Order: sequence, then C-alpha cells, then structure tokens
Amino acid sequence: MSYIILYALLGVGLFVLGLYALIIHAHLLRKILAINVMGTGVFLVLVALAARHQDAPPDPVPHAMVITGIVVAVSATALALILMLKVYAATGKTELHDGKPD
Amino acid sequence: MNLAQSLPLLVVASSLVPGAIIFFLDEKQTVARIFLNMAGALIKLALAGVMLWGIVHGYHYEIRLPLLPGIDLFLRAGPLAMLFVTLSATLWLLTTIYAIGYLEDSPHRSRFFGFFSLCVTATAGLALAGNLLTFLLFYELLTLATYPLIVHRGTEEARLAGRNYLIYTIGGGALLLLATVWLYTLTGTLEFTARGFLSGLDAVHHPALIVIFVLFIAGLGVKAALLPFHGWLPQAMVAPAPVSALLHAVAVVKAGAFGIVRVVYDVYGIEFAADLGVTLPLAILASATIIYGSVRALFQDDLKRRLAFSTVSQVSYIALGVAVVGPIATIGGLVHLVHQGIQKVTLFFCAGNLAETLGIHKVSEMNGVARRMPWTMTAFTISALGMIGLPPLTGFISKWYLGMGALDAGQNWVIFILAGSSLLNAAYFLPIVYAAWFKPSPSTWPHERSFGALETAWPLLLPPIITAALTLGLGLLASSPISPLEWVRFIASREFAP
Amino acid sequence: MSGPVMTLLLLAVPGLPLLLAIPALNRRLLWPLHIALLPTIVLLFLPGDFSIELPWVLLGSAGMGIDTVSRWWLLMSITIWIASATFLHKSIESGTDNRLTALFLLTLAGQLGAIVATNLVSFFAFTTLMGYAFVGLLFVDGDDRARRAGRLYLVLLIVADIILFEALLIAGGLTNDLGFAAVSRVIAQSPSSVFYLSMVIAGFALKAGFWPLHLWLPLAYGSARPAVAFLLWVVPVATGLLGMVRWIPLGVIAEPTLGTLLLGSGAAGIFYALLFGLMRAQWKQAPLYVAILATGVFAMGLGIGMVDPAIWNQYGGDSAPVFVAAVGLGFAIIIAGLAWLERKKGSPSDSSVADGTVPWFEYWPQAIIRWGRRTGFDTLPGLRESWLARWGGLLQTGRWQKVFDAGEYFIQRWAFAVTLSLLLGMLSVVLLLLDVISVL
Amino acid sequence: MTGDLLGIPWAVLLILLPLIGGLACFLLPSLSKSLGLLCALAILVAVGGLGWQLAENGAQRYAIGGWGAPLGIDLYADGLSLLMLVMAALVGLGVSVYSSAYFNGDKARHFWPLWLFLWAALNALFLSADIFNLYVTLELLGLAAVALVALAGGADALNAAMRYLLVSLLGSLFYLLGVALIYHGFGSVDIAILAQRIEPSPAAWSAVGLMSAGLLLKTALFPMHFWLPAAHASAPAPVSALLSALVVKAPFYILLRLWLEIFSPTGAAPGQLLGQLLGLLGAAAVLWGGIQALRQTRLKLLIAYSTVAQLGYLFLAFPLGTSIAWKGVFYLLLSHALAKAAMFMAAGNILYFCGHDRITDLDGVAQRLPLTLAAFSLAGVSIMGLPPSGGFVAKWLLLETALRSGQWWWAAILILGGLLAAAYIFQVIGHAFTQADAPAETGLVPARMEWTAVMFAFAAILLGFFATDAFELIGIGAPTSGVSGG
Repeated sequence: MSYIILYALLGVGLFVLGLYALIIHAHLLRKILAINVMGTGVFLVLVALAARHQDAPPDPVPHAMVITGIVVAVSATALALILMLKVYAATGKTELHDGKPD
Repeated sequence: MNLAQSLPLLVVASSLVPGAIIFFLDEKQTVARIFLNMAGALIKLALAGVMLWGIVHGYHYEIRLPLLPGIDLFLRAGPLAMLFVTLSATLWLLTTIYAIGYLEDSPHRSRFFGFFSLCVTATAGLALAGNLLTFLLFYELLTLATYPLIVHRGTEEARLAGRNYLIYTIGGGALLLLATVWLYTLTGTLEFTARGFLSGLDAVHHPALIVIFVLFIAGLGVKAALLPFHGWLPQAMVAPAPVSALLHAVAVVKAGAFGIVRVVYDVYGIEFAADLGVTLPLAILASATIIYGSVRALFQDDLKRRLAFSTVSQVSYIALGVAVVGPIATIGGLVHLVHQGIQKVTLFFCAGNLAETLGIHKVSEMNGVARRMPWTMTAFTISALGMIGLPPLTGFISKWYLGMGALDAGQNWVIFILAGSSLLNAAYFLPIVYAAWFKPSPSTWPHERSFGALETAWPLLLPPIITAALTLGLGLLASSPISPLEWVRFIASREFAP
Repeated sequence: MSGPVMTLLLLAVPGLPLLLAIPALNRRLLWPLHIALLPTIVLLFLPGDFSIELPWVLLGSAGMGIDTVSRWWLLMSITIWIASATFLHKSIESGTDNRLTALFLLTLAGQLGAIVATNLVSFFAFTTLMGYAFVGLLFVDGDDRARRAGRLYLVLLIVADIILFEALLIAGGLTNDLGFAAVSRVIAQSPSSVFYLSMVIAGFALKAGFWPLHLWLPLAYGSARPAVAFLLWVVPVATGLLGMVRWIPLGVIAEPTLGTLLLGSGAAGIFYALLFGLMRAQWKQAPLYVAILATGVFAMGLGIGMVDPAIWNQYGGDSAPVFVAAVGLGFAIIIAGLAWLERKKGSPSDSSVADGTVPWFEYWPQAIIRWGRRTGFDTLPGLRESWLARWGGLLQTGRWQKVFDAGEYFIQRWAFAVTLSLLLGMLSVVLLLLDVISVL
Repeated sequence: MTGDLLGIPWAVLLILLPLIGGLACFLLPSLSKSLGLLCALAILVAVGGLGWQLAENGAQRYAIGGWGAPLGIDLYADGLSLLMLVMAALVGLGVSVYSSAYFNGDKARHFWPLWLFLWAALNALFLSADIFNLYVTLELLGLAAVALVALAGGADALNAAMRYLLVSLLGSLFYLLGVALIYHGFGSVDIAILAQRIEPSPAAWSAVGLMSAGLLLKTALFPMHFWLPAAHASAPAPVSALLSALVVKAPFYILLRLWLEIFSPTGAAPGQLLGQLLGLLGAAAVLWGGIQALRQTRLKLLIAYSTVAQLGYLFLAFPLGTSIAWKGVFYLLLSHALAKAAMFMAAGNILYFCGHDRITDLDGVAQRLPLTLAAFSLAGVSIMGLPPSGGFVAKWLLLETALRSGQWWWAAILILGGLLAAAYIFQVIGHAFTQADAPAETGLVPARMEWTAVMFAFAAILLGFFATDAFELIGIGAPTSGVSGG
C-alpha cells in the first residue's frame, strides 16, 4: 500500500468524519466546521490522487481544481457564518429548528 | 390553407374569441357583452349552416396542426360532427339569449359569459375532433370550462358540488387518457375512421382492446352519467339554470354520449366491437341506467334534481342505440342525441323561469302554476310529453327507431326497457304537468317578480317556446329533408354501407 | 272537387282546431268552438273518396283521407261535437274555467284527425293527442270524482299507448308502409300476428273502456258537466272501437281464441250494464250504461268477426259504423234531453260529493311508492351518504393525518441519516476500489 | 451581416452579460431595476442568437481564451443546453419584470446583483463542457440562491436558508468527490472525452454513486426533499419562482448530462438497477409530494410540495430510458418551469393582496384578483398534465413509453400523480371561488405582477402546441444519442 493511497484514504476518512459531525451536531458553527472538514477531505483526495505513480511528476490539473475549490469553500463559509449570525439574531438560537410544524 | 379548409377552425374560434374578449370586459359593459355573445352565436350558426351545405355538396373540411410527434391536432367536419355542431350552435344561441335574461343584474357576468363561451368552444371542438387526441383535448377543456360555471354562485354548497364534479370528471379524463395512450401504443394512429381502425389488429391484442374499451366507456361514462358514474350530475344542479340547460342538453353529458358514439363507431367500428363482445354489456349498462335514473327521478321533489335524474336516464338511450348493433338502432341513438338535447333544454329553461319568476324550486310548489305562466308550462308540457315518447313529438321518433332497431337486431328485451322507461317517464313527468295545470294555485308564490304584461321577461320566455316548437316541429316533420332524422340516416348509411 | 282544395280541407280537419287552440290557451274565447268544426262539415258533404300522403310527416308514411267508413264516423262525431260545443258555449259564458276551450279544441283535433287518418302512425298520434287532451278536459271540468276518473283514465291511457307502440313496432318490422290496408295484408300472413292482435286488442280495450276496464267511465260521467258527458261516448269509446276496426285485419284473419275472449268480454259487459243499469235505477246514469252495453255489443261483434271472418265480411264491415253512429246519436239525444229536463226542473245537480276515501286504484300505487321510497330508494342513497361520511371520517380522523405528518417529520429529521446510509454504502465501495486501483 | 451575427460567440455573452449586469447593479444600486431589465432582455437576445447559431451550424464548442482542455475552460452548447438556456431566459425575464414591481428600496438593492449572479451561474452551468466547471457553477448557484432565500428575512426564511445552504454544500462535496474519482480513473473532466474513455469499472460505478447522491440531494428527490418546501415557501415570491423553476433543475441537468453521455455506457446491469431505483424514488416523490401538497393549509407550501411531486416525474424516465421518454422529461422541465413560476407569482400576488396565504380563507380571490387566479388555474392545467399544455405533452410521451415497454406501473403513477395534482390545485381554486363575506384588502397588486403571472401560465399552455418544433431544436447535437432509440 502506497502513501498515495494512504493520503487518499485519509481524505475519505476526513470526509466521513465531517459528515458524521454534520449530522450529529446541532450547533450551527459546528455544522459549518464539519462542512469545512469534509471539503478538506475531498481536497486531500484530489491532491493525493494527482500523483498517478510514485515516480512520475504529479498531474497539475487536480491542483488547479483544489485551488478553485478552496476559493469556493471560503466564500461559502463566509456566507454560512453571516447566515448563522442572522439566524441567531432572528431566533436567539444557534440551532435550526427541525421541521415540526409550529 | 384556404378559407374553406379553415372553416372548422373558425367554428371553434367563433366562440373562443368572443369568450376571450368578454373575460376582459367590465361588468358594466352590458351592451358590448351582449353584442359579442350574440355575434359569436350567430356566426357559429351561420358557419355550421355553410358547412352543412358544403358537406351535402361533397366538400371536405379538415385542418391539421402538428401537436405531438406523429399526432396532429385534427379538426374534420364529417356528417356526425356536423350533427353535434349544429345542435350545439343552435342551442347555444338560444341559451345565450336565455342567460342574458337570466343573469340580468347579477354579479360576475363577464366571468360567467367568458366561461360559457369556452364551454361551447370545447363542445364544438370535440364535435369536430378528427382524432382521439383532439377529442381528449377538448374533452378536458370542457371539464375545466364547466367548473367555474358550476361554482358560479360561490356558496359552500356550490363549492362542494364543483368538487364532486371534478372528482368524477377528472378521474374520467384520466381513464380516457390512459385508454388513448394505450391504444396509440398498439396502433400508432388515433384518427377516427368510418367503421373503425382496429379490426386489422392481431388477435393477440384483443384482450387488451377489451380492457381499453372498458376504460373508454368508464372515462366517457362519467360525463355521460352512466350508472355507477352519475353521482355528480344531480349535485351539479346548484349551477344557474342556463348552465344546467347547457350541461344537460349539449355540453357535458352529451359530450360523454358523443364520445361513446365516436369510440364505438369510428375507433372500434361497430361490427368489430360486436365481435369483441363488448356491445352487449354496454347495452345492459345503458338499460340499467335508463331504468335506474327514471326510478330515482320518481322520488325527487326538487324540480331540477328530478330533471337531472331524467337526464341520467334519457342520455343512456344514445348509448343503448349504439350498443344495440344495427343501422336502425343507430339512427335511434343518434337522433336522440339531438332530440333529447332540445327537449331537455326546454325543461331546464322552464325550471329556470319558475325559479326566477316565482321562486319555485320544488315540484310540490308547482300547484296551479300554469295559470300564472301558461306559455312556460305549455313548453314544459310539450317537452315532458316528448320525453315520454308520445307522438308526434321528437321523443317518439327516437323511441320508434330504438325499438325498431332492437327488433331488427333480434334484441327483443330492449323493447321492455323502452316500455318500462316510458311508463316511468310518465310517472314522474305527468304528476308535474297535472299539478301545474289542474291543481288550484296558492294565493302567493315564494318570490314573485312582476314583468308587466308578460308572464316573465321575454329573453326567458322566447327560448323555451322556440325549443318546444322545435320539439313539436322536428317530430312532426321528422321525415322532411332538413330534419335531424334525415341527417342521421345519412350518417348511418355511411357506417353500415355494404 | 279539385285536389288542392280537398287537400287543404283534409289538413284543416285537425289543423284548424289545433291552430285555434293556441290563442285560447290563456284567454276565454267562445268563437273557435264552432268554427273549428267547419272544415269537417264541408268535407262531409263533398262527395267521393280522397286521400293524401304526407311524406315529410313523422315516419315518412303519414296519410289522411276520407272514405265511406270514415264519413259515418265523422257524421256521428260532428253531431255530438256540435251539441257539446253548444253546451260548452253556455257554460263558458257563465264564467267557468277558460282553459276548457283549448282542451276542447285539442280533443276535437285528435278525434277528427284519428278518423281521417289512413295509417297506423297518424292514427296513433291523433288518438294520443285526443286521449291526453280529454284527460285534461276531465281534470279542468270536474270535481274530485271526475279528477279521480281522469287519473285512472290517464294510467290506462299510458299503458295502452305503450302496448300500442309495441304493436306498432311489430307492424313496422314487417312493412315500411304503415297504411291500414298494407298492414292488414301483411299481418294476415305474418307468424307474429297473434302478438300484434293481442296487443292491439288490449291497447284499444284499455282506451275504449271494455268491460273490466270501464271503471272510470261511471266516475267521470257522474260528475262531468253535460258538454263533457256528451263526449264520453264519442271520444274514448268510439275512437277506441274505430281503432280496433282499423288496426285489426277483420274479415281476413281468423283468430278464434282472441275472438272468443272478445266475445266473453262483450257478453260480460252487456250483462254488467243490464244488471247495474237496472239495479241502480238512477235515471241520470242510464245513458252511460247504454254506452257500456253498446260497447259490449260491439265487442261481441268483433269477437264473432274474428272467430269467423266470413260473418264479418257479410255483415260487420257495413254495419259497424252505422251501429256506432246510431248509438252515438242516441246517446247524444238522451243526454241532451236529460240536461234539458234538469234545467227545466231547476233541480240542483246531485253529483255526489267526494267522501274522502281513496279508491283502491289510487291507494295501491301510492302505497307502493311510499313503501319503495321508505325501503329502497331513500335508504340506498342514504347508505351511500353514510359510506361517504365514513370515508370522510377516515380522511379526517387523525390516523392518516398522523401517518403523513409523522412521515414528513421523520424525513425531515432523518434526512441526513437517510443520506448518510445511502452514501456510506458508496464510500465503502470507494475504499474497496482504492485498493483495487493500487493493485493495478 | 448574417455571417457576422453568426460569428458572435453568443455562448460567452450569455455568461458575461449577467455577470457584468450583476456587477453594474452592485455598483449602481439606484439604476439596478433598469439595468436588470435591460440585462434580461439582452440575455434573451443572446439566447436567440445562440439558438440561431445552433440551428445553422449544429452543436457548438468554444474554448475560452483559446485554451483547450484539460486546463482551459470549454463551453459546449447543444439542443439540451439550448433548452435549459431558453428556459432560464424566459423565466429570468419574467422574474425580472415581476421583481421590478415586487422589490423596492433596500431589498431591491440586494436582489438585483444576487439574481444576476445567479443567472450567470446558471448560464455557465448549462454551457459547461466539463464536470469540474459544473461543480464550480453549481456551487455558485447554490450560494446565490441561499442568499436570495435569506432576503425574505424573518426566522423562517433564515432557518430555511441555512438548511438549504448546508444541504447544498453537502451535495456539492459529494459531487466533487465523485469528480475526483472520475478524474483519477480516466484522466479527464471533459464530458466528451470521458464519454469515449469511460468503461464499466468499479471506480466508475462508485463515482456514479457519489455524484448521483450529491445531485439527488440538491434536486430534492424523495426522500431527500426535506429542505425544499421550507426554502421555497419562505423565500420572496419571485425567488420561489426562480428556485422551483430553475435552480432545482440545474443539478438535474447535470445528472442528465452524466447519465446520458457518461454513465449510460458504463454497463447495463448496474445502470438498469440504478435506473429502476431512481424511478422508484421518483414515483414515491410523485405520490408523497402530491399527498403532502393536498394536506397543506398554506398556499406557498402547497406549491412547494407540488414541486417535490413534479420533480419526481423527471426521474420516471430513468427506468424507461428511451429517447421518447427523455423528450418527455425535457418538455416537462420546460413546462414545469413556466407553470411553477406562474404559480409562485400568483401566490405572491395573493400574499401581497390578502396579507396571508391560508387556503381556506381565500374567499373572493376569484372576484378581486381574477388575473392572478387565471394564472394559477392555467398553470395548474399544465401541472395536472391536461391537454393542450406542455405538461400534457410530457405526460403523454412518458405514458406512451411506459405502456409501450410494458412497464404499466409507471403509467399508473403518472395517472395517479395527475389526479393528485388536480385535487390539490382545485382545492385552492374551489376556495378562491367562494364569496367573501367582508373584503379584507390590504393593497392593490401592481398590474405588472398580475400580467407576468398570466403570461407565464399562458406560455405553459401554449407550449403544448409547439412540441414538434421544440423537439427539433432540442435534437441538435443529439443529446440522447447515448440511449437506445424509441
């Protein structure tokens, strides 16, 4: 088992971890963090898989993708944080109320 | 596309365009609305006349617009189509006059007349439909256009009646759609053809064809108020009288009956349908409806409900005439399409007059009403006697051909159905006539309105008198060259030509 | 006489009364009563047989005409109608119901039309018109008893019309030409003649009030005014008899069973009339029993004619109309005389007041309808209603609501979990895969 | 002249126009209304130009800035993209007109830039030729949409927006993981290249699984629709219209592209199985969405659940899989977009007028807002799939395929779904027709808002008459060539 695979598996692990956290935690900040962890996991997979063989130079395309992805993730996080603050201001809670009809 | 080719389209447009404009008229623009209504109705009638003349002289009127891949929107003015178009155009004119008088000073007239015109558009369209898809299109349009008319009064009762109407008709429409698509997957064509287009199909498909036939009858039977599907009709009586008149005489109920005629003759072909063994069950169903509707009518005190159950019974004559396989019964069934329309429209006009002028809604309130409104009740009486099938009225002609057709086809049991139905018709119509003419009238009526010298407003009085005269005239002169009977004979000769 | 004039006259025989009935509908008019009879009178005195075909009317084979037989009937009818009209004139003047005129004219049109009809369909149409208008006349004119009589007659009339319609259908199935002569010819050779004959006899027996079916006649007679009483013979009875003569191929066909039946009915009628006419000894009722007697005699004659056609050919064909005419005239004279006597004596009419009891022929149908309403036709919809209500209840009870609410809530809360389970499965695949890839 | 016009890179313009428009609105808030409307018109023209180009020259491919794959960004336009672009342009124009009356003041200032950015993302998404760009545009689309939902303010809307954002991000990440696997396995993200290279392999299957899962979550296929009703119902009316008409269609479009061009050759058995599964979920969505819609007491929620049901129809084509069925789905996309936009606008009008959208209290709407009710009803006709609407054409094609292939149960679902739709739509109409006791008016609805709704509804109906022409246009570049003929 090569280290590439190790990285990739690590990425997948982060992804699953983030997913787990996203579901488990009610606090919005934690949810947002969880999403970020998931994103990081995916980026890790991308970067790791860029090296097709241990000897060959890594493929640059996934790296470009990761950079793009990070930009997107940053803006998404910013929006999420703002939204969280607004939710807090409007409801006084940092959680989503579940779909139970009022 | 020349002018002659587009005539069918013009017939449809002659009510669609005025209807569309009327929607946008202000409530107060009464004159403009009346003008549009009358102009549309007269133009339609004139166009129908031109096309009748043309068909007799060998012209063909058809027009196609592509709709779906492989299937067109197809309007064709065949003899059968023209029978229905002429009927609807004539009765639309009269009903419009009636409705103008009936709805004087009531709210939402623009909306009412808009949908009214749409309703007639749909009727004309499904009469002229040259294939099942076009038929389906107008069939559904009819469902939708009628709904606002039924709930027009805006009461809770009207809303529930409308809901019930939709439950039945939308369900029926769904079945019809299913049947149509299924048929299309088997044949690849949906075009109405004299004597059907299915007989060439492989015998493997025959069970499927039987199922499709059942779907068709169920889908169309909802509108035609065949036995288990008739429940919406008596409830729909909350609608204003002109709507009931239109509903029962030309639009909804007739659309169902007309559809059955189309399916049996021009999709399956009567002989093929008989080979499949589906006509006898249809005949039995129609007979059961005839008897059941009459029996139910017997026990209704509400006049319009009684008339509604009478429709349930009478419209099934058409299906019966179709299902008793044979040229003569066909004549009976088809001519009843016209005759029942004229008679029933008269009855509803009269019921509306009673309600509007005197506030009478129940049979038990009708004692001596004929002294107060002799013309209305004369029209009513003539139509009621026509319904019973007394000569020389139109109902007699229908029953005669149905009876002769049954004998001709060796289905003697139908005679007993006819006799029983006549007896029941008499049992629920004659007490009304008796009470109206011969019982002493009460000192006051529920809600009397005065109209000067006339017994009621002339737009309310004229239409029933004309239709009653037609009941008499078309029956008496049934064999004249311009009668519906002659036209129906022409159609039947086409369907059964050797 | 030239063709067009005769045609016009023939058409006017039923046509003029019909036209005159329209303005009389809601106004009290006197003048049409006699004027309506004019064309018939003129026609009566114009010599020669004449007939016309009306190809456009009804089933395409309607026709009218006049011959020796119909002249006799016309003569008799006209006499009675004139008498009746005269009497009616007086009562209308004295201010009774103004609808009398219209109904009188309609009845007149139907009766005269039936006499000049030359085929089954037009005869049927005219007698129907006549019958229903006459029922109206009974209703308008009389008291409770007359109305009751009218209702009974109406029921008989409906049944008779249905039966005759079936007979008509049988005839129509055999021949396209429904003229009397053609039908006689065809029926005589047809295997279904027994059906046809029994239906015709039953139908007209109902209309003419043959013996067991005469019940309404005394009722009507007892309370109707003289003008209407006149008509009792000429309208329902005589026209019914005429129908039998016209529709049955007498003298051609031998049908002993039916003939015997008719004979029996006629004899019973005679017996009944004699017995009751004598027993009641109420002189005012006498003309009616004469009429019943005459009907019985006529029925016997018909019966004999059917048992042995030869006898009919020898006597019946000529004597029947004369007989009917004679009876009719006698009937009219008696009634007129009675009315005159009554007026002279100034005695109040002794028409018995209704006693409030409902006769059996009304009681039973009403009871059946009541029963039917109670048991069947009110419970059936009621049942449906209750089912619908139960269905509505099902829809409204919390159960379904809760199911759907809970379902949607479940999905909302567990959405992530649902997603998770879907995706974790896929992830495990991924992990496996990465293994595979590395091996490759 | 015509040559010059044909030479213009309309596809690039389609992305640039809203982008620049959005920037301009952001910079010049006072002019945002007119700028937005102008931009909407310009986009319509550009779509027209692109359509003409396609009709003349067939499917188009642009390499932006001359850089080719793998590093450059390629745009690809065929009939399917054109369909989506036309849909976006039509709905976009209508929404712009509607919004110009609906939003005022501060909200208008926020709305226009966001909306134009969203439009840019949409157009870019529909024109993307590679699966990574699809990811980027999808993400941008999601962010803009979330911001627009939040525009309504209030606890409900913010909650819904937050949930929507989380779901959206989650879905995108799944998709991106799939993209990573695909790229690793086949060395390209270009759809056309992948279509040739891809072969049935475990890697391909797992990528299919991941990407589909992410996209299904964003398309709100039952049972992953939980976020949709709240988001669509609590957003401002024009935004609801946008979301239901366009935004949910974008992930579906990606799914369609992948399925038709990349996944369909990846082996019959799992494809069949997945297709059946999707069909099953779609059927469940149709029924569940219909029932839930029927049970709603508020109009906008009803419409939102109706969207859930209608999205279910889209998935019925997966098990059927013939080109006729796909045509039906394409048409359903378009007609649903128009009809649903009309419905949400009508609901917006009612809300604007009555101040509430409780269905049982809609008395008298038929009298006071006849145009709005007409819009709702006509749109309902298309939603129910009654002729001659666009919805009918779609339903007919799907029914035909279902019956032809003997899979009658899908036909039953279609019929049942239509009945349910009729039930919930007429529930509203029935209440709207009852007479009001006392008029409870709060404000007059601007004519522009009523008319836009009516125009959309009419367009949804008229769509039924242009099916044959439309299919010719959609057929450019043969987007369904990968599937078996029908």
